[in-house]
Amino acid sequence: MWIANLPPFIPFFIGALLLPFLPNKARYFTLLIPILGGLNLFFGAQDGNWHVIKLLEFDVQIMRVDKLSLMFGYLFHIAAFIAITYSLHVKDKLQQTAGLLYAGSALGAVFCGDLIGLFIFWELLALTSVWLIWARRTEKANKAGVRYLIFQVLSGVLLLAGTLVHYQTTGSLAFDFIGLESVASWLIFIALGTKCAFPFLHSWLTDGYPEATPTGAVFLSAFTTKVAVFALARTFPGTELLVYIGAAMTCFPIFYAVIENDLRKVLAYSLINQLGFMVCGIGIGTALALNGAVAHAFNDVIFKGLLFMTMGAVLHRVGHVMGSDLGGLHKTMPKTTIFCIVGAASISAFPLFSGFVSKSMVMAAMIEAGHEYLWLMLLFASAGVFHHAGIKIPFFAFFAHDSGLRPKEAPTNMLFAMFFASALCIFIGTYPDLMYSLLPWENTYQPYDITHTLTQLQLLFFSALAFVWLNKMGLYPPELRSVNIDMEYLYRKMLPEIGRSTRKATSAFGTSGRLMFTKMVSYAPRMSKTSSYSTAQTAKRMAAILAIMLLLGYVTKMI
Amino acid sequence: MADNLILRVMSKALIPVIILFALYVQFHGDYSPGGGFQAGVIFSSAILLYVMVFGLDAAAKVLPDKALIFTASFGVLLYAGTGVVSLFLGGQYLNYSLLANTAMAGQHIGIIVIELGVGLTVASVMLLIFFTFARRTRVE
Amino acid sequence: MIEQQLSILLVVLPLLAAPIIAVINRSSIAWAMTLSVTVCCLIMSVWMLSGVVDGSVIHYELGGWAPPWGIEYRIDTLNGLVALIVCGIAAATALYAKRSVEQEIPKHQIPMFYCAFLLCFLGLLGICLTGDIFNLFVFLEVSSLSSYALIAMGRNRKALTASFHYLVLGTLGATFFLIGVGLAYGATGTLNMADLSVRLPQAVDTHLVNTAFALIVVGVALKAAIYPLHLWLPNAYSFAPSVVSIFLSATATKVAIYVLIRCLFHVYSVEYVTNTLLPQLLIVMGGVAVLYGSMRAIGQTGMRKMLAYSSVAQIGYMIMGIGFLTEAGLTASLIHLFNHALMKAALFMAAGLFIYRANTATFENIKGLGREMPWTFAAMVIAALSLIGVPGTVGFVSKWQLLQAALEENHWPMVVIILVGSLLAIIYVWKLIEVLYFQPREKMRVTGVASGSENIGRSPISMAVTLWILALSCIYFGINTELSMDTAKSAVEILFAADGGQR
Amino acid sequence: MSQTQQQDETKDEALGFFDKPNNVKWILWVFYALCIVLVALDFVVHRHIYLDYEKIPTFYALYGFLACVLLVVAAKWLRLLIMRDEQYYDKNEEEKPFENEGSN
Repeated sequence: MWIANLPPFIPFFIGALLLPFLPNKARYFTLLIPILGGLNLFFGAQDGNWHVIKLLEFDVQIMRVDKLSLMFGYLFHIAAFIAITYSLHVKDKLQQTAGLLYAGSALGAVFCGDLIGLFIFWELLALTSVWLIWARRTEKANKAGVRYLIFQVLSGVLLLAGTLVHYQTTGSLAFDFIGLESVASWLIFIALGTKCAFPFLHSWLTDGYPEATPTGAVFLSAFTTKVAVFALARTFPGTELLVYIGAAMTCFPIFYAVIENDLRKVLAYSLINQLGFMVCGIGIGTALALNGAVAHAFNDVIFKGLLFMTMGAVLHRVGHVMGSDLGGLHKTMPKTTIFCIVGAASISAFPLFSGFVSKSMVMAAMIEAGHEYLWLMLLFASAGVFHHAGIKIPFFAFFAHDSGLRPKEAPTNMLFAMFFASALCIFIGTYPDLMYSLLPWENTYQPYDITHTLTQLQLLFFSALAFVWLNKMGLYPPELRSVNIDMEYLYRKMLPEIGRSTRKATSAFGTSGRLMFTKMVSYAPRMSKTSSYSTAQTAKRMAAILAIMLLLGYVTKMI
Repeated sequence: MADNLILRVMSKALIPVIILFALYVQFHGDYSPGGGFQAGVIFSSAILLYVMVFGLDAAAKVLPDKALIFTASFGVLLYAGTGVVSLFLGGQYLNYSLLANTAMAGQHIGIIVIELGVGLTVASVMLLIFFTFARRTRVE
Repeated sequence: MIEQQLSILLVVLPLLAAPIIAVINRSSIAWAMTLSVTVCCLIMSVWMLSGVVDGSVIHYELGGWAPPWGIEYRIDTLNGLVALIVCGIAAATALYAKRSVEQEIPKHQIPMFYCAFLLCFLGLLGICLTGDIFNLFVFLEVSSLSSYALIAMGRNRKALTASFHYLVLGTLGATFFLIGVGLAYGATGTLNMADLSVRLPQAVDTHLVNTAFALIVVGVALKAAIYPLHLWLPNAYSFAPSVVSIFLSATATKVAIYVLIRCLFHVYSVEYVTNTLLPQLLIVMGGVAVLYGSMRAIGQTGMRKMLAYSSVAQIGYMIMGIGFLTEAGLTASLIHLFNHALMKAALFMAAGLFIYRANTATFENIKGLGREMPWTFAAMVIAALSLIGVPGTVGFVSKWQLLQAALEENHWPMVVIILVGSLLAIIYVWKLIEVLYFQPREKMRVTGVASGSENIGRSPISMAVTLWILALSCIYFGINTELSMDTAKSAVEILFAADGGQR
Repeated sequence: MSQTQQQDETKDEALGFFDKPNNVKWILWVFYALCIVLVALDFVVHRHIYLDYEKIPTFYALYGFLACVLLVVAAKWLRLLIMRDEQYYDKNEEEKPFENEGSN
């Protein structure tokens, strides 16, 4: 009954193509896609390369099954299931269609076997996901979506350029270890890094995700960055540079997260922070580290999704997620509160929650690899995560001072999705062997020993103590309505400013300078609406070209 | 100009001659210089002369636009149809040799029919163009 | 044998149908005949192409006169491909035309419109099929003259000036071409292209040969709207009736490019062209065309003019590919020729639908229309993505090939230009999408709709279906490149083979 | 771990539970107690030591506390540097919804 080696993106794409034609109720059936697709993948997939399609002169492998791709395949099916459940109440079919296409593209990227296929799905990821931001249908979301899209497409262009040059120099298009050696590999590296939100390339994430629809953010948090992590694990495992990048990624966002007001933006920053752990793991490149990275990606999709879902529920009911104007929601949204705390506990890696069993793998690998200072940075980040994601999010949204808001509890489908994700978090945290058995590399890691549990608890409790103490002393920075400038400053403020000031400067050049400028402009292609021209002009051009060609012909013949 | 006696008389005398000359050029096309193009233009010049002297309306009575469009199309059809006939006779398109029993006669027939088609089309198109421009009144 | 007859039937069928349409003078019959003729031609051209795709050549001696004395129709893979493009687009346009023409053309002119359309079609086909360079000129004039008439039928009065300018310039270009042909004839004494290719290298008077070359290239360059000589194109395409702009944008310049390829690589040889510095000139002009066309496209405020300028840019890509003078480059050009015909036709069809609904395609008046016409908008987005070169669409295939060709020759500046061109394409395509989808809908300002308000309600099925056929083929041929790629490759192989001209 | 679960349950039981200062105080005392227990355990349990830092007694507790204080203080300083008002990027862009917003 299972279709052997069916490329998993196909059911998603078919579903997405059919959905616009079906009546609105059909959206409930889209739930079946990840379920059946996931089961089909589980029972029907065998290791190897299947379904090679001929595209241009290349053989594009669209179904390359190994343990790594299977792991991400299962993960994305679970994530798609949760996200679809979460968005069942939405009547806007644009979102569901885009969501299905987006999940399908992510699955396609994970199972493709060469760089051409990767590039195609890479671009599809960008083109399909942006609709989840635009579906919010506000001016702000539109603009944020465009900025998001530009980043994503640029990443695709870089990937294409890198692939091209890589192919020209090595003649290989294999989606395997590449390593930072040539210009081509650098291009690919930066392309992957853009999607993975490397420092200075991360602003699309913190800019775009908070503008997405409540349900869109759940989809978004699951796929794009994890595909990038997957691609990095394929192409650049053991690249030392990644360790430093990863460590930086774990640390810098937490400062922003602490003072950020928009709680979904806090989550976006903490997403970068979690990505940092994965990037570190990939950079170390030992079996333990890679396993840790992959396992952490697995868990992060679920608990970060869970947190985005709780914030989405608040956004859905309240209309905003500004920490400064929330508080006391636990009274009317108790279930959401609990799920939020479970998510918070997981992301802060409390023992018995899922984050604990994967983050510690990366940390242990870090020590093994001898990066002591970086290990301290990761430890600092772990404490910081607890601080901003584990305490700040639930505290300011659901407790803190009573804002007087009394929203209704989240819709049933949302609650179910959150329940499912919470159950997974706790299940993986208490019984990690199941997830470990999926890990691609040889694995003997044992998370629960007394040292580890104790030290982690100490770390977390004293972080919490610090929070309590700072709050009591009144030192804790209050939530303020504000925008914190980040990398996006460069292109949202600085570039326009530069443009404006150059224009001013040129106009201040004085008459002669201005005249020269206008003269220059008048020679440049005119941007006028009408294209007036004279036939005489064209005739002159013809004569000129003819003369040039005759002259050239004459000259070349003379030589 | 219709009141000018000399013009009226002279043109009436000239027009048949011009038409005759056109027919000569038309049908002698396969032996001597000439053919449909030239004949068509000469033929139309006869009508043009008539129009200039007697006015557009008088000419339009004899040669309405519809008739001209028809003859123009008919000329093209004649040309294309001849080719198709030779195609159906089992030869190449426009292979006149198959149109009659001997190749020689076939070539004659073919050329004459084809030139007739060309002549008709050229004459009527020339007239159509002239009529169109002549009939144009200044907008505003 | 039957494939041989097909080559002539392709020209004869529209030639017979056009006068019959003019005689019958009924608009519905005119449309039905046009559609059936173009569809028949499409079938025949597919049949014909399948006969020559393996590299064989069909010779057809017109009137039984053996070449080089008589006129010969000579179909190889290159011809076959271009003829297929012309027929395919013509059939699609004919299917699309009915309702659009009814709305845009005065009723009494409709039969004549279809008559001129078929004449234009037959002229373009004739250019593709003939093996005789003078015959080619005749067909060039047939197609040009009828296209002047077609363009002049546009509703906007500016169509008349646009058509007139095109007429003057087109005649100028054709005259250049004719003088070039005359000089070549003077140098060699033959007009058959295959024969010319043998005799030109042996010609004594090389100055004559060179001058002929220059004249032919400049003449064709004007017809193909290659960068500095593109001035007629934007106005002609944007003021013509929508059906005409669909057909001409997808075929006319493509056929001119074909003539250029035929003249450069077949009549003259690769070796000859290599020594003329023309390739460098073509590359530079192509590069400038890409940047200039895209820049101007960004600045436009009307959809059709934007598309017209983007055509100038896209022609730049083709010219660039020709200029590389390598098999890869020429293959890329040919593929782009095929692909661009598909996507430009689809885009102009979408513009036609907007015109059908809103009576205009200026951005100001089609704001937010995409949300009212989601199907048209979706198809347009597919075609527009293909214009950018998004993978999975035809545009990606050709850009990829062109990049490969540029990298092969280490033309780094061109690589950069191609990529920058794609980015610029994103900008203007984005502008279009933003206007259509993201800007709030304003009250529809319908002006001067002839046939009353009941037309404004829905898009006609026939138009929408045709648009979707083309949009989907943009995807189909972007994934299954067998047809375009293999045909183009085999065509290029023939051109580059040592005995290419002599066969 | 049991701690968090316990917290969950208590919250579920009664609305308005956190409104009473006594309850909050009580929770905090439990929390402090647990902290002390954890510190005490550090001296009882034998930890595996991989790095030199870890030899410091209650290293993790100290590190966690100091890290968080540092983080917050640094973030507060950071705020002086980077905080702008909410309309910083788009001064005249109010949330303008499209017509026929929402579902279709």
